[in-house]
Amino acid sequence: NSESTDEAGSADTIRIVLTQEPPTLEACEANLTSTGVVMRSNVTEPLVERNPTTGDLDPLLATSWEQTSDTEWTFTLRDDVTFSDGTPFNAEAAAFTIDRAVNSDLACNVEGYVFGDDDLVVNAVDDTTLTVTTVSPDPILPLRLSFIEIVPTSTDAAAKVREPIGTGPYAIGQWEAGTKLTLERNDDYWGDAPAYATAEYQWRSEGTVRAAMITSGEADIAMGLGPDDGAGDLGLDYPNNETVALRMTAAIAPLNDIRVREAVNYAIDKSGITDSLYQGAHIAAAQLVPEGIVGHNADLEPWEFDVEKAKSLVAEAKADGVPVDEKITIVARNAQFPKVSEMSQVLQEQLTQAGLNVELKMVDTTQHLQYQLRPFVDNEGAIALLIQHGNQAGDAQFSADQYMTTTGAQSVYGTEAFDAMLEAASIKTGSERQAAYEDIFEYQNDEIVQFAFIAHQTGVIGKAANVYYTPNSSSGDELRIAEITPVA
Amino acid sequence: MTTNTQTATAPRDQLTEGEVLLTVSGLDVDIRTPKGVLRAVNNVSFEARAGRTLALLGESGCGKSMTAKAVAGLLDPVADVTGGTVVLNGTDLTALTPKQRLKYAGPELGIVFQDALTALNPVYTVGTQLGEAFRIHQGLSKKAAKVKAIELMRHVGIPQPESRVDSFPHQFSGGMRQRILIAMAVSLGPRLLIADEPTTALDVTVQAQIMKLLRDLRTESHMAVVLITHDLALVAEEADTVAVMYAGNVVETGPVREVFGSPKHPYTRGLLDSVPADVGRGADLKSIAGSPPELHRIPEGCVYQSRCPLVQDVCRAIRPALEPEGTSRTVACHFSASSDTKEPNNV
Amino acid sequence: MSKPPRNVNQLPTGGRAIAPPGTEAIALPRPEQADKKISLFHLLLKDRFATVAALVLVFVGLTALFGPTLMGDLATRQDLSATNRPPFSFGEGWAFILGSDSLGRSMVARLVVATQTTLSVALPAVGISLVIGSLWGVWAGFHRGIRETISMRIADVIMSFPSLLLAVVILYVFSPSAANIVLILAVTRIPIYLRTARAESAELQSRTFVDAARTFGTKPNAIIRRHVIPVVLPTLLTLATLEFCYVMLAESSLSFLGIGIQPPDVSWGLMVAQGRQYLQTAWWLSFFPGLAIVLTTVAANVLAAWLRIATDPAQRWRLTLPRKRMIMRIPAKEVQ
Amino acid sequence: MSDIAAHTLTGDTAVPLLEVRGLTKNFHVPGRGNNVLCALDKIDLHVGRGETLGLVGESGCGKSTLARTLLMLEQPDEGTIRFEGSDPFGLKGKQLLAWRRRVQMVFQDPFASLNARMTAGEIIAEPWATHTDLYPTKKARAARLQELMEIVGLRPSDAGKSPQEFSGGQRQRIGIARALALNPDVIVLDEPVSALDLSVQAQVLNLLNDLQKRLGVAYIFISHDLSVVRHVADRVAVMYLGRIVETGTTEQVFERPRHPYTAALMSASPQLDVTGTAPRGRIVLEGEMPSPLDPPSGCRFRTRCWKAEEICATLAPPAASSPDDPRHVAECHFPITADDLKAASGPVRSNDAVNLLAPRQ
Amino acid sequence: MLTFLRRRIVSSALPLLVVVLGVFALARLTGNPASLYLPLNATEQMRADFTEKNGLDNPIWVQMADYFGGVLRLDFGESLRTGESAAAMALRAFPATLQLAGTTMLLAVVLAVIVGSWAALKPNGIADRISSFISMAAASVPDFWLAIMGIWVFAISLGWLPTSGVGGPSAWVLPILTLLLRPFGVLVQIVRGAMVSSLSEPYIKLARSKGASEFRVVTRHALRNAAAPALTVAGDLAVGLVNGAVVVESIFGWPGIGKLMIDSILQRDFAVLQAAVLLTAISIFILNILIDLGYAGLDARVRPAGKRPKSSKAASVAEPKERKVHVQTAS
Ligand SMILES: Nc1ncnc2c1ncn2[C@@H]1O[C@H](COP(=O)(O)OP(=O)(O)OP(=O)(O)O)[C@@H](O)[C@H]1O
Ligand SMILES: Nc1ncnc2c1ncn2[C@@H]1O[C@H](COP(=O)(O)OP(=O)(O)OP(=O)(O)O)[C@@H](O)[C@H]1O
Ligand SMILES: [Mg+2]
Ligand SMILES: [Mg+2]
Repeated sequence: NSESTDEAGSADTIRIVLTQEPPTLEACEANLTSTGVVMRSNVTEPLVERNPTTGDLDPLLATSWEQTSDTEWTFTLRDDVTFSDGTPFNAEAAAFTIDRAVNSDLACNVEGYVFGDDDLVVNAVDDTTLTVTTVSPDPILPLRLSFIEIVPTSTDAAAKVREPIGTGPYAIGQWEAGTKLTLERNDDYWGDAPAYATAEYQWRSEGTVRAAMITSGEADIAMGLGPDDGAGDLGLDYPNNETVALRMTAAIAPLNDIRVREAVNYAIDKSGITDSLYQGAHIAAAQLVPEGIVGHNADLEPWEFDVEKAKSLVAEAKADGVPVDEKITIVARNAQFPKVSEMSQVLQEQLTQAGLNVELKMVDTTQHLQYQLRPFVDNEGAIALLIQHGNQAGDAQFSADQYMTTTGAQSVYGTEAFDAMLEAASIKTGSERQAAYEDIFEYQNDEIVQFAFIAHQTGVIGKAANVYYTPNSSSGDELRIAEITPVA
Repeated sequence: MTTNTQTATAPRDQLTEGEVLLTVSGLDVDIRTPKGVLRAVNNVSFEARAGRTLALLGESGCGKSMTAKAVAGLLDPVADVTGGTVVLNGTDLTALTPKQRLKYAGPELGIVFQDALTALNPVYTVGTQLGEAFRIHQGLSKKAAKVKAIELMRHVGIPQPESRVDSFPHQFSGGMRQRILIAMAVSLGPRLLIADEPTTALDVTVQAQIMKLLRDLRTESHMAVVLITHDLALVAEEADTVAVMYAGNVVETGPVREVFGSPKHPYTRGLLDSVPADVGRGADLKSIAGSPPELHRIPEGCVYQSRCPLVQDVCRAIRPALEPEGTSRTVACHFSASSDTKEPNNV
Repeated sequence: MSKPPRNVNQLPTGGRAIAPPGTEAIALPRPEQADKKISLFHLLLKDRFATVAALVLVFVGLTALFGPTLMGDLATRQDLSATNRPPFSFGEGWAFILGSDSLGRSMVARLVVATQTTLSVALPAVGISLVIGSLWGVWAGFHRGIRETISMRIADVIMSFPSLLLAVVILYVFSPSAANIVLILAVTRIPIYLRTARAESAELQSRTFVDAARTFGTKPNAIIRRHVIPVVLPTLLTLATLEFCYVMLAESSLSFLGIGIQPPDVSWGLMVAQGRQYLQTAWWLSFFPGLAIVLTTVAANVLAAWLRIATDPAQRWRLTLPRKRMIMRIPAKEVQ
Repeated sequence: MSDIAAHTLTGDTAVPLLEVRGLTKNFHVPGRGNNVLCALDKIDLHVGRGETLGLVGESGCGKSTLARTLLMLEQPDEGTIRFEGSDPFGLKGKQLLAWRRRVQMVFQDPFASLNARMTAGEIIAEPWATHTDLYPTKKARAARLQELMEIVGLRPSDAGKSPQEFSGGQRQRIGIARALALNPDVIVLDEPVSALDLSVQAQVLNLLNDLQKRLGVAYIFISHDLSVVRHVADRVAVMYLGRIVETGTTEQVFERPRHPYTAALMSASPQLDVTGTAPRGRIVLEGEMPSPLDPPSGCRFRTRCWKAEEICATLAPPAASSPDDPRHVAECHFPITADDLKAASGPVRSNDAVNLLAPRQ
Repeated sequence: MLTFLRRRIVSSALPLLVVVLGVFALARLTGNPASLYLPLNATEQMRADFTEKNGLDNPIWVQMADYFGGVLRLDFGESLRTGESAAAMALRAFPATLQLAGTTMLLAVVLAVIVGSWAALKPNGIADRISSFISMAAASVPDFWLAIMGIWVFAISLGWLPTSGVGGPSAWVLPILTLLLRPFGVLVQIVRGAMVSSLSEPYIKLARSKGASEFRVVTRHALRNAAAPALTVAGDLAVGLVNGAVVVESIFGWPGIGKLMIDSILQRDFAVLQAAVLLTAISIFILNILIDLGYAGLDARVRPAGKRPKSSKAASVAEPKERKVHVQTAS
C-alpha cells in the first residue's frame, strides 16, 4: 500500500480533479467553466463578487460602487493590491481589463456571455476611481463586471494569453500540458493567506475515475460527479444553478400548436426523473432559473405529470388538423451532464407515451451548438433540444435575454408582447425587477411554452475526508481554494 | 572432390569392417490415425555392419522412413515404437529414456533426412547449424564451432568454405544443401549413418557426387550406412546388402547382387521387371498390377497377396515369416522356393 | 521448379502442398463415400468444444431472429420506480431474472433485443468487408503487377488512416445510424482481408493447377472463381471470425464515445458502454452484455478453427485423431 | 488448319507439327547488377506428328521453362513457335481457344497440379467449361468423361473422389486424362513420372505408349531419368543451361553421344547392372551448374568439361552435325568422335563406352 | 539494403500524403467550428471574420495548398482551442502514447510467445485449450470496461495501484494491462499457429537428430521461425495501439496522441488534428519499415538485395516475400 501513501499529497497541497483540462487560462474566458474553475478568485479577481449564498454583491478589488448617472457607474478601488508579478493594481489596470474584454476584437467569451453588443466606456479617473459608462441604462452593471477578472496592463491586448497574471491568492505555477496544473500561493496577497501552499489540478473525463481518485486518496476534491459514479459518502450535493429543459421549436409543426407543447410538459414525469435517476437530489423545475436567482418565481409549480391529459391535448390538436404524427427530434448532447443519455431516453419514451412521434439524437458539442445558437439548424423539422442552462450571474435577465426574446441567441420562439415585457424588466431594479421577472416566468408557462422544464440540478463534488469544504451554488464554476481547509 | 582426408570427427575407437553394429529385430511402429491405430512398420528386422552399406528398398509409403526414424528415435508424435529392439553397438536404444537418447544423437548415430531442400533451418547460417552439434555435445565456443563447421564444409567438398560458412541455406543449391546435411550427420563421427533418400531430389550428376562422398566417408571411418531409397539402380551400385520392404514388412534380404540376380520374393521380381532399361522402345514394360494395400486395410495373411501372381489359399490365411534362405538371405514368401524355380530374372 | 521453399509463414492451403513432406500419406486414407455426407456433423459431435461452441452460436442466432418478437416492448418499457434491480431476484418474474437497468427495463429483454442489433451490425460489417476485401485482394494478387501495387497502397492508406476519425466524421456528418456504423466498420476493415487474400492469391496463381487451367484457355475470372477463391476462403473465414470480435468491440468503443448505436436501439456494446458508470453500484448492467460478447466471439472462433480443419481435406484427419489415452490398440497380427 | 496429309508415326514429315526457332526467354530477377536470367537461349526444336521428343538435362537448365513457353504460359523474348506453320502467339479469341485445344500439358507434380478441392471428374471435365462447344450437352460430357477415365485406366465410378483419395499414379492418370480431354495433337509432358514409384511409373509409361499408338498424339517428354527417356523417346534433345547442346535420335544420343555433357549425364545415371563385378568408373562432374544469371563465356559447359580448351572460353561452339547423320547435331568444339568410342573396347553399352572417356583427374 | 529503404520510403510517401489529405478533407466535413469558439452572441460579421481568418471559406484545395505550404515551412498552424502551436501539442502528446504502446507491445509479445509456445507443444492438449480460451476471451473484452473494472479492483478495493494519471511505474500498470489484453490474445493465437507449423517442419527433426534438448529445439529453432508471422501481426496491432488508444488514454487521463486526436475532433481543432494525424501516419510508416527490417533480420530469405544468390534456384527465392499472416487458431 506504499503507493497510495506516496500519492496522498502533503498537507500543503490540495489536489483537485477536474472534468477536463482548461483549454486556456485566459482571464477573459474565465466564464468558461473549465477555465473559471481554476482561475476565478484563485488567480485573478474581479472588482466585485457575487456571494453565491446570499446573492448579494460583495466588494473585492473595488471597495464600493454607485450608479452615478443613468448610464454611469463609479467604482472605488482598493489601493493596497499588487499583482503577483509585483505591479500595482489600480484603476488603469481595471480599465484596461474591461476594455480588453469587452471592447476589443479578441472575441472574449465573457463579452458574449454577460455583455450585449454595445461597448462600454471605461475611464480611470485616478488610481482608485473608475467610471464605466453604458449606452443604455444598466442596473446590473456591477453584477456583469463581477465576471471580469482583472489583469495587469502588461497583458497582451491584441491576443489572448494562456497564463495570465492576477491579484488572487494564488499564481499559476507549472502547467504540464495534458498532465497537471499547479497553482502556488501568492505570498504578497493582499487578503488572508489561504491554507494550502499549492493547488494541484488534474483532469479525468470519466466520472467514475474522478470518484475513484477521491476514494483511493489520490485527490482531495473531485468536480462534476454523477450520482452513480461511486463517490458514496464522499460526494457532496450542492445546488449548481443549472436547469435542464426541453426547448421546443414552437414555429415548426407539430410543436407549433401550443397544445402539443403543453402535452409535452404534461407527459414528462419530472419527479420520476429526479427521484430515480438522481436519487432525489434534483428538484423538479417550473422555470428556467432556480431559487436564489433574482427573478425566480417561487409560486410556480412544476407542470403536473399527467399522461392522460397529454394524450387528450394531442388528440385535441390532431382533431384540429395539427399534424401530430410529424416527427419531433429530441436532440441531446453527449456527456453534457450525468445521465444525460438516460434522461433523454426517458423523455423520448414518455413523449411517445403521450402519442407523439419522437426520435432521439445524441450529438457532440459542436453539433449541439448548431441547434442551440443562432443560426439554428432549420431543416430537421420540429426539434426539442435538451438544454442545460446555468445562471451563474444570479439574475434572471441573463437567462431571459438569451432564451426568451425573439432574437435571443438561444431562443427559438417569442412574441412581441413578451419581448416588450422582457425589455421593460431589464431596466427595473430591486423588487420591481423581481416581480417583473416572476411575471415573465409565469407568462412563459401560460402563453409561450417554449420550454418544458425538467429539473433544477444538484451538482456533486467529491471531497476527501482530509479536507473541509462546503460547496455552494458557484462551486462548479469557481472553486475557491481559499475556502478549503485541511482537517487538523 | 576434395582430397582432404583429415576428418572433422573426434578420434575414437576404429570399428572393424564387417562387424555387426546395428541390429534391429522385430521392430513394430504404430501410428494413431483417424481410422484407428495402424501398423506402419511390422516386425522389421535387419542388421547393419561397420564399413558396409545396407539398402532399405521399397516403394513410397512402405515404411522405410518410419523405420529409419524409429531407429533414430525421432518418430512423429503420432507414431510409437510398440515392439522390438534396436541395438546399436550393444545398447538397446528402445530401452533408453528420451533424455538418455540425446547423448546418442550425433556421436553414435547420424541421420540424413529425406528432404534436403527443407531440412535446414532457413533462419540460421549453415555455419551455425553445422556447429550446433559441437556446441551441444562438446560444449565448444561459438568460434570453435565455426572453425569445425568450416572444416566440415571443406570435408564434404564445398568450395571456399570460409566465405560460405555465413551463408544461409537458401543461398545454396540442392546438391550443396544435401552435402551440408551429410556433413552435419557425420560431424561427430557416428558409428551409424542413416541416409534417407539422400539423392532423390537431386540430378544424376549431383547424385553421383553425393554418392561418392558417402562412399568416401564410409571407407574413411568404417561407419555403417543404412541407405534408404527406392532406386533399384542406385542400390545395385552403392549397397552391399539390401532389405526389400513392402507395406511395412521386410519381404526379402540378402547381398545386393544375389537378391537382384535371383529375386526370391515375387515383389522383388516385379520391381526389377518394371525398370524401363533395356526394354525396347515402344514395348510395354512389365508392371505390377494394382497398388499397395492401405495400411489400415492390410489383409490377413501375406501382405502382397492382392498383387502376387503366385497367390494361393495359404497366402490368404497365413502371413509368411521372414525365413532364412541359403546362408546369407532371408525371404518372406510361402513360395520362395517355387519362385526360385521360375525363369531367372534377366536384368 | 523455381518455387521458393515453403516458408513457415505460408498458410496451409488445401491440397498436397500443406502436408509437410513425409506426411503426405496422411492425406491418403480414403474415406468411403458414404461416411463423407454425415461426417461433418459427426466430426462436430466428436469435438466437445466445437459442439458447445456450435450450440452457443445457434442459441445466439435463434435469439437474434426470434427474440425481439417474443420480447415485445419489454425491452423499452421503463419503470422508474424499479431501476437497477439486482439479478437473480426470483420474485419479479422471468423478465427480471437478470435484473433491471438504470431505467427499470428488463435486462433479459434488453440483452435479447441487443442480440439482434449487435448481429445486424457485426454480421453485415464483417460480411461486406469480407466480400469486398477478399475479391479485391484475390483479384490483385492474381494479376499482380501494377494492380497489386496500387491495391496494396490503398490498403496502406486505409490501415494508417485513423479509423476513429473516419468514424467520428461520418457519424457526425451523416448521423450515427446502424447503416453508417456498418459502413464505417466495413470500410476500415477491408485491408485486413485485402492483404491476406492478396498474399494467398499471389501464391496460388503460381500453382501448377492454375497453370493447368491456363493451358485450357480458361479466363482469369473463371480461374479465380474455380481455383483461387475456394482455397482462400477457409483462411478468410477464420479471419472473419476474429474480425467479428473486433467489430463488436469497435462498435462498443463507438458507443463509449457516444457515436455508436443510438438509444432507444440497444446493442451489447452500447449496454456495456452505458453500464460502465454503474460498475460499482450495478455491475450487472455491463457484465452481462460483456459476457455475451465474450461468449459469442469465443464460440465463433472455436467453431471457425474447427470448421477450417474440418473442411480441409488434408487436415481433417486431425479432428478424428483419437486421444492418446483412449487408443484402442489393434492387436498386432500374429504372424508366426 | 489441318492441311497436313496423313500423319506418320516416325515424325519425319516435311513440315513438322510443331517447330521452334531461336526461342529465347529471359527472366528479370530482383537485385542489383546483372538481373537478367537467361532461361532459354535460342532454342531450336521440332516435333512431328505422333512423334515423341525426349528432353533431358539437369535441374534448372530450362526444361520446364521451355514447356511453359510452348504452352504460352510464358511470353518468349525472341524466336518463333510454329504450330502447323502458324504462330500461336499471334492468335486471339476463338482461334486462340482452338489452338489451346491442340496443345496440352501434363505436369510434373501429380499432387500440385490437381486442385485438392475438386473431384477427379470435375478436374478432368474442367477444360470443357471453357471449350463449351466441344461436348455441348451434359450427357455428352458425362459419356466422354467416362470414356476418358477408362482410357487412362481409372474406374469411372471414382469420378466423385477427390485427388487425395488417389495414389500418385492414379493422380497422374487424372492429369493425363485432363490433357486428353481436348483431344490435343501434342502433349507436353513435364517430368510426368519422376514423382512416381517404379511400379507405378511402369504403368504410366505403358499408358502413354498405348495412347500414342491409339490416338497418334505427339509427345514432348521431359525427364531427367535417362532410362525412361530412352524407353519412350524417338528423338532426344539434351539441354544445358538454357541451350540445347545435342539432338539426335534416341539411339544416336544414347549410344554415340557427341557432347561431353551428354556423355557425363549417361555415365552419372546409375545402372541396374547386377552382372558387373566391380563398381564401374564413371564421369563425376566437378562442381555445380553455373548460375544462369552469370553464364560462362563461350561454351556454357566449359567450366565443368574435362575437354575444355582455351577456345571454349572465347567462342561459343556452333551447332555441328555428325558426319554420320546430319540430324545428329551437337554444339561442341571437341565432340566425342566415333574413334573415341571405338577405342572403348568390350560390348558397346553406352555407359561402358563413356567410362573410358573418364575425366582427367 | 539502402535501395530497399529508398524504395520503401518512396512507395510509402504517397499513401502518407493521401492519409493527410483525406484527414484534411474529412475534418472540414464536420462543419465550421465558429460557434464553438465565438461568444454566444457572435454576429454574422464575427462569424465571417472567424471563417476568413482561419481560411475556412476558401475552396478545399486552396486550404490544402495553404496548409502544405505551411508544412513545408514547418508551420503546422495553431490550435483554435488553446492558441498553441499545433506541432508542439502533437509532439508533446506523442511520446506518452509511444511509451505506453511500446511497453504494451513488448509485454504482449513476450507473454504471447511464452503462452503460445507452451500451447503449441501439445496441439489440442489441455494447455492449448485453456490458453486458447483465455486468450480469445481476453481479446474480446471491451477495453473501457476492463479499464474501469481494473480501477475498481486494483485501485479502490485493493488499493495497490493508482487509479489513473501519469507518474511512477505503478501508474503504468493499469493502462498497460488494459491495452495489453487484445494484442496478447491475438498474438497468442498467431504464435501458437506459427509454432505448431514450425514445430512440424523438418528442421526441427534435424535439430533433434543432433541431440538438441527440447528446450533448445523450441527456443532456438522453432521460435525464430515462428517469429516472422508474429512480427507482422504485432506490427498491425501496434498500429492499432498508436491509433486507437483513445479510450484507454481518456479513461486514465494519459496525455497521449489518441486523446489529443479525439479532443481535437470533438473541438474541431483542425490544425492540431492534422498535426497529430501526420505524426501518427509517419510513425506508422516508420514502424512498417522497422517491421520489414526486423523481418529481414529474422529470416535471411526475405533479405532484399543482399548477397547475390549463388545458384539459379536461389535467385527466385531471394525475391522479397510479402509478409504473410498466419491465421491458424486452436480448435
Ligand atoms: N505422421 C503420420 N501420420 C500418419 N501416417 C503416417 C505418418 N507418417 C507416415 N505415415 C504412414 O506410414 C507409412 C510409412 O511411411 P514412410 O514415411 O516410412 O514411408 P517411406 O517408405 O519412407 O515412403 P517414401 O518413399 O515416400 O519416403 C506410410 O504409409 C504413411 O501413410
Ligand atoms: N518465373 C521465373 N522467374 C525467374 N526465374 C525463373 C522463373 N522460372 C524459371 N526461372 C529460372 O529459369 C531457369 C530454368 O528453370 P526451369 O524450371 O525451366 O528448369 P528445369 O530444367 O525445368 O529444372 P527442373 O528439372 O528443376 O524442373 C532456372 O534457373 C530458374 O531459376
Ligand atoms: Mg521416406
Ligand atoms: Mg522443371
